[in-house]
Amino acid sequence: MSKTPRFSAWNLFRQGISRSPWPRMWDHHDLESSYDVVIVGGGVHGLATAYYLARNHGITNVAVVEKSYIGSGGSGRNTAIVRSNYLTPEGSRFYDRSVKLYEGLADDLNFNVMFEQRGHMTLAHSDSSLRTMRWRAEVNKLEGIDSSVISPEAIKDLAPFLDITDHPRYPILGALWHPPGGIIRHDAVVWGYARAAHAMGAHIHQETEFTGINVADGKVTGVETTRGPIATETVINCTAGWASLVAAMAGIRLPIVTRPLQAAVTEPVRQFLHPVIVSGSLHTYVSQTARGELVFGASVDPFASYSTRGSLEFTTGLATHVVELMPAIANMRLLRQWAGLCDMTPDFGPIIGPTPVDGFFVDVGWGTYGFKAGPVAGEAVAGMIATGRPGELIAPFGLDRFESGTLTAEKGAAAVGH
Amino acid sequence: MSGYRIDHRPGEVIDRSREVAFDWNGDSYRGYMGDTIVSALTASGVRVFSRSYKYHRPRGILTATYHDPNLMVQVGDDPNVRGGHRRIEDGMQVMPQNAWPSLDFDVKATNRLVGRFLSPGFYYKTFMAPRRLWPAYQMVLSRFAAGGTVDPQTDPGRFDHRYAHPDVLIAGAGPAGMSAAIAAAEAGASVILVEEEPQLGGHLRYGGTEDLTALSDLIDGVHSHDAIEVMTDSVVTGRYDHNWVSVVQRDLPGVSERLVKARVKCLVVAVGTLERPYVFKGNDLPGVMLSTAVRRLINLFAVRPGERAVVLSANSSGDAVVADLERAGVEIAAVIDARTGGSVHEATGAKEVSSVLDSRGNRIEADLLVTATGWTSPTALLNMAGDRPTYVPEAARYVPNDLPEEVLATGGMVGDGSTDLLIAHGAATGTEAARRALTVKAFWQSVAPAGRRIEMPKATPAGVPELDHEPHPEMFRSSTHGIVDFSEDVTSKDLISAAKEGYDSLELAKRYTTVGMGPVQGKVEAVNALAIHGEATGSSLLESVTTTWRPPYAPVRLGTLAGRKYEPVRYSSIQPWHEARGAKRLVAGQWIRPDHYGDPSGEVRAVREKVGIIDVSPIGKIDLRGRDVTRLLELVYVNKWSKLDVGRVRYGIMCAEDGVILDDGVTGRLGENHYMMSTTSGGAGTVWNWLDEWLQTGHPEWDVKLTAVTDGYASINVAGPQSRELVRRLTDIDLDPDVFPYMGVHTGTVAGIDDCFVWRIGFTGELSYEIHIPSFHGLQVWEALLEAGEDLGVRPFGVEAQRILRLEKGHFIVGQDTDGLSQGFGFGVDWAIKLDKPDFVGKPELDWQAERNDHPHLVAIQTEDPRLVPVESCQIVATDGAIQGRITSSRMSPTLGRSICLGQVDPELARAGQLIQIRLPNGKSAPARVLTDHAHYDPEGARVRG
Amino acid sequence: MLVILCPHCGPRNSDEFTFQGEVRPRPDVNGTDPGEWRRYLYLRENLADWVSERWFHVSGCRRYLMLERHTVTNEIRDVELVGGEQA
Amino acid sequence: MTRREPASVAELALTDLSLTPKWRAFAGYEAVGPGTSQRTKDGLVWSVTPGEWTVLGDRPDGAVDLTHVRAMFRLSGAAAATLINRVCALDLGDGMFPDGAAARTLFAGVVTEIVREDENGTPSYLLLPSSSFSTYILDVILDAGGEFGLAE
Repeated sequence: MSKTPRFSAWNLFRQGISRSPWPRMWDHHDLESSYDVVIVGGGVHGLATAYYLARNHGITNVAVVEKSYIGSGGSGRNTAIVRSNYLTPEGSRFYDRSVKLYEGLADDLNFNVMFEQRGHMTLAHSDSSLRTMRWRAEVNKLEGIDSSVISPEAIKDLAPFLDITDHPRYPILGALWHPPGGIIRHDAVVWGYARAAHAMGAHIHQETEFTGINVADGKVTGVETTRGPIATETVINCTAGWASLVAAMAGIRLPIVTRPLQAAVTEPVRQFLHPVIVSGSLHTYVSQTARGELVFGASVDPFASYSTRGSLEFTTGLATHVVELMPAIANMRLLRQWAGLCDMTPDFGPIIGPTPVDGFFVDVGWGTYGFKAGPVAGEAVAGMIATGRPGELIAPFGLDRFESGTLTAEKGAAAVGH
Repeated sequence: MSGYRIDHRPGEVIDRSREVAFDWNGDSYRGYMGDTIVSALTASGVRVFSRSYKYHRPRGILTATYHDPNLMVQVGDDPNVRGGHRRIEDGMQVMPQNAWPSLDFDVKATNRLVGRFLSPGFYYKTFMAPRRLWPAYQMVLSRFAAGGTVDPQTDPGRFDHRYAHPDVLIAGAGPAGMSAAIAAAEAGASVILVEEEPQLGGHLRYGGTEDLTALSDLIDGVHSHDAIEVMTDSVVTGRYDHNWVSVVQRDLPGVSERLVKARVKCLVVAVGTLERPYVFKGNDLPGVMLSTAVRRLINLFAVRPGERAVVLSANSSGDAVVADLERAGVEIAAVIDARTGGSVHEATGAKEVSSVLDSRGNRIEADLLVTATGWTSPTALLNMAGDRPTYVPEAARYVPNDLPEEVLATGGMVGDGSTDLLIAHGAATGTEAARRALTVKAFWQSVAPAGRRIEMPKATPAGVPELDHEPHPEMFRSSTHGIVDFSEDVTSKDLISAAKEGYDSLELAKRYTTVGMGPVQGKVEAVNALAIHGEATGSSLLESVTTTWRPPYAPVRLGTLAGRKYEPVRYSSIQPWHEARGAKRLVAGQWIRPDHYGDPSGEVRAVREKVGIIDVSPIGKIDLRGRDVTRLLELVYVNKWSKLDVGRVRYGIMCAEDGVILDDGVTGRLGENHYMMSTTSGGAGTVWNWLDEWLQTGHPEWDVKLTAVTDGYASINVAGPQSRELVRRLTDIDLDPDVFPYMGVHTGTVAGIDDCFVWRIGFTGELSYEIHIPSFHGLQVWEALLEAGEDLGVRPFGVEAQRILRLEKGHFIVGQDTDGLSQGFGFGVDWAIKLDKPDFVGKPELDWQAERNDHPHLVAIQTEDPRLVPVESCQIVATDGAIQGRITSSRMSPTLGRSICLGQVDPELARAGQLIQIRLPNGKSAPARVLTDHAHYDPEGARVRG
Repeated sequence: MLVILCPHCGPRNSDEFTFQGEVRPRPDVNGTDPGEWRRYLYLRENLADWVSERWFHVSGCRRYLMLERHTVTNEIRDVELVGGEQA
Repeated sequence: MTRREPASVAELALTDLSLTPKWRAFAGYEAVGPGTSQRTKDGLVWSVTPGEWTVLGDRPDGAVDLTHVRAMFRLSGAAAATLINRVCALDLGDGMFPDGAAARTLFAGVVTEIVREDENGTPSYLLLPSSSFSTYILDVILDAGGEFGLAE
């Protein structure tokens, strides 16, 4: 394992002078015959879990098994929005911890993840959505989260391109304003966790596909991969859209339906939009990157699928809605569209914790919220593996809640993914 | 016009009789009709059109097409316009982009000096400490944003959409595409032929005499077929599942652009090839051009691209360009033949090429370096169709591999050959495309209308002849390093160092270096990037990799994707009256409703003291007929229906299988086997589908006929102590309470309109009659009521007054006072839930809810301070800060002169007189008390029954 | 936009239909227990393969259909009406 | 160059026939299958789903009155199909939707019944959206029809 140097302006300068290449971010390893913990899925959840297992609990004999390249799933396909203004106390508390971790992540990982806290604005076009915004704001305040309902005038000041004049169908009546929310460089988060986890001893196996989980007397004994078997007593499923398929290997059925979530980006233009804008009724959210591109997202596709090919209707519907919000951008050009796979649950809450199979844990069901939860999920799952029980933050999100009928109430606020 | 314009060329597309005046960078220029921005400027001696993204190096023509990364300009308020494609118009204002403060002087060009420190992803490695400076760093980084500008005042322009159903759609109208179109049409198929350029012909347009002759024959052939619809200056932007194909049409009168959405039975991809740049030191200097760019400038626009040229040639296009240059009077300084091992080492010059150093060490003075080093197939449409093109080393390019049945490819992207061979291959492909398309068409026609089951047929695709590949040397990078991605300023060195840092999967390298992420999406550079990445990793040979192209193939305006603004909106037949009286508009789903007429409190008082009328037409109405209607009602409602007599209505609640409240409303029995169900206005569609679902999937044998008649009736609620008197004056229906009691329904004539039905219900808490009138007559009855009730003090009231009235009465609204987790018990209607019924939707969950008995309760709440109205959604908080419930509805009651609320609270708080604390938005707490009954007003209900 | 060959209406765009997905048999409401009932409500196979799923032609003939669709390619190979002869 | 799209002022005519009596019958017209229409003794009858027929004319026994439930517009002329395909995805080609064909589909996002009833050789379509949408649908037709010289 190569020594990982610190990144800094000074080292960047030295590197520039010497022209010597930077050492590798992570190395290739042979597949060991056994690991203490095997994590399925090399996205932000899996890699963060590996990182916190090592950093917080000294557990370093860990393999992260990724069927493609790291961050090839939802982690590299989301719209990189971070926020904590959720509807329920448990949801707000949970995501607030994630925001805190994101705020310190560049220092923790010595890798600039470019977290820009530009503020997050959710527009309300009807009395009922305004009521939901207030509901979220009031719950958020009780959790100490900066969140409030603002007027159309305040909206115009924060985002001058928004058309707040009287729309026949979608008047802008107000918005939920959440200053700590913002955008981040999603790939950097993946690479930063991978580099740090690797530096502390975790093995990252890319291009290695999971083919089976061996269970004996209700206990995990090992796993099968395209590069050979691994003996282990602990397997963590962090595979989002593919969660049902991996769980089925252990004989577990989940309350999950996989749906594509599409996103798109325009050509760059000069900066004109600072905050992240979300409209639930118009099923759209938009932000402008530092490069000048507008990044768009919408709600999940109308039917279940494992396809990431994307649809024309996503782009036409999206354009209709963003042009309704900002008529002046009609001449901007949509450059590229793509899709990720979301593991949707009936109550829009995650499923995180143990399963009926001893040693098989899930960190799935994130639906459209997975990326923003990466750090806290990694921290909490690592804690659960180390201590043997789910901590307070994740207790409400167990798999057993579906059988006991105690669903989470996030349902109420889940009109749109972000 | 300057000396760069040469004599007439046989294939030129400019109209020398029509000069066009336009501005570039603040100065005025002239060109000819048919010129592109760039051809006109080149004719006037302009060489630099932009500055590069990262190092701000001057950039000139590379490909002279839509896909040229160096020719992005701002036209008026239109950013990122392709200067190599957009034709000039009189008065056009063209400005350079990404060149602040000017094309010539450029402070950020100092980046070139520090370029060695701007290694790929440098920003990930710095700007971290001290953290407080990060916001400042953000400002710096965002200054680097490339591209044009958008203006808040921009007029969005006019765009529209069109659906099309061609048998065959052909992308690309070069020789192969055109002959495919002709052959398909001759085989009886309807064809849409799409060409990205303004003219048909592809490379034939800038070819020699033979090419031009072949072209005119093909054009005649295409025009001779009415079954061929031609779309020039149009581009196929995407191929989606089930051959759903998007085309952007640009050359239209009336609209800026049109999006064509085509269900194509067979798609033919004939987009030819793009010429590939060569990577070497200085390869991005203005004056370094591709051979096809030069051939376009000379043969289409009669423009001389330089004075003294060096040509690096690896193929026939390189040979042809030499001839073209000579004809254009350009001195040929040297021809370096790559087929015999020649290559270019370096191009040097300050702001443009001044000399070229070849691989043999000769330095040649020249202001033009033309490269012809290979072709790239733009395989985007094939990738979107699920193909993974394979690399053919002999031809040094990718070719189609495994296409689905409904997609074919022809022309240059399949192989090489003489014009005749390409035309022959196109024809064979067109014939096969027609055959496949017509098989599908025949099957689709046989389907409608059909039986109960369909199995898709398995077609038997016939093959299409192969097209050979001319041998071509593999040329990607010289022995020196240069620019690979011109849009993103990514060098071959960057790609190599990224791979060494660990980004050794191609996708990681792309994301890290941003190669291929720019506005031209690496169309011309992609294969160079693959080759150089392979060179760095030593592993991935081109054979083993391919890159995924995501739609759209070419960028599309948001306005084009949006099309015209069509948002379905619904109006009651009485809405014109509301508008005329200045009613405040309320958006309720698709409906536009009157919120109030200026004085909601006054409207409330009118109802309480005299009589008011409200337009409730959006209320869902479903006509149910048949012997088994009662069984259906028993199944979908939680309450009982067996004993409902004709002429009576009953309030009912529907829950879903998880026990959560779905909808509520009254259903009346109009005849032995005839019922009328009402739903909430928002729930009308859901409930209609819900009934159909339970019938079709659960009880197809039941005799029930459903007809949604919401729009068939205008609905007017007449409420207040005087409502009986008012309605009496207009109807033949006997309103005597003994004949027409509370919760009764009768049909008859109202204000001269037959076939109305009227039911007596009390959402407002007052004596009230809901009149349902055949909708085209709604306005007439509305006006009759106002006229007849004038002396009674009748007043129209809106949704806001109705909300207050029902809140005073304590009636909940599904979706406001209930939420996504609200099961049936706890909302004051427990009496309606009949767990002793054998079966109904959601029964088990409601059974268990009753057992657990730990559910929240909806209660009426009054604040201790009667003037304080806690805004809806305020939380009810325990002293320890725990949430115990929330306010779901709140208003100031004009009737009681105090604030009133409904709220959900934990069961232990659902006790009359219970003191609770409401947390206000300002953080203060407001004490309040729980009431005995839901009703703040007339709890006994004497008034409704009056 | 998929094309669904409705037995009554012929080839139609999928935006005329609403997707219901996997359907699980409804347990006997009087004999069931929470475990069985909530498996019926919430658990899904969610296969990446050929699946049989329910769609509703809400903007066309308003009939419920069973489709055989591949959830990776979205290819549809079979369409059948729900509800016996009444349909 | 869109030569297959006819477009000229003379080629389009729009009539509002919303007040025409319309009925929903559940029996009596079994000869009229889904997707087709027929002139019967009672008037024009069509079906878009099994067991349900729409009748223009006198009230058949046990029929539900649809007169006020649906608006009805007639769009006639060579450009009619072109205009409809601006906002409606239905394949109106003679092969898929000949004279006499009937369908229920989406028109500018609204569920609409469409019946083709040519008038002595000229393509002609009846459009029946729900009546609360008629103002909107009329706006759409006039807006999209502007290109073909259609105006109020």
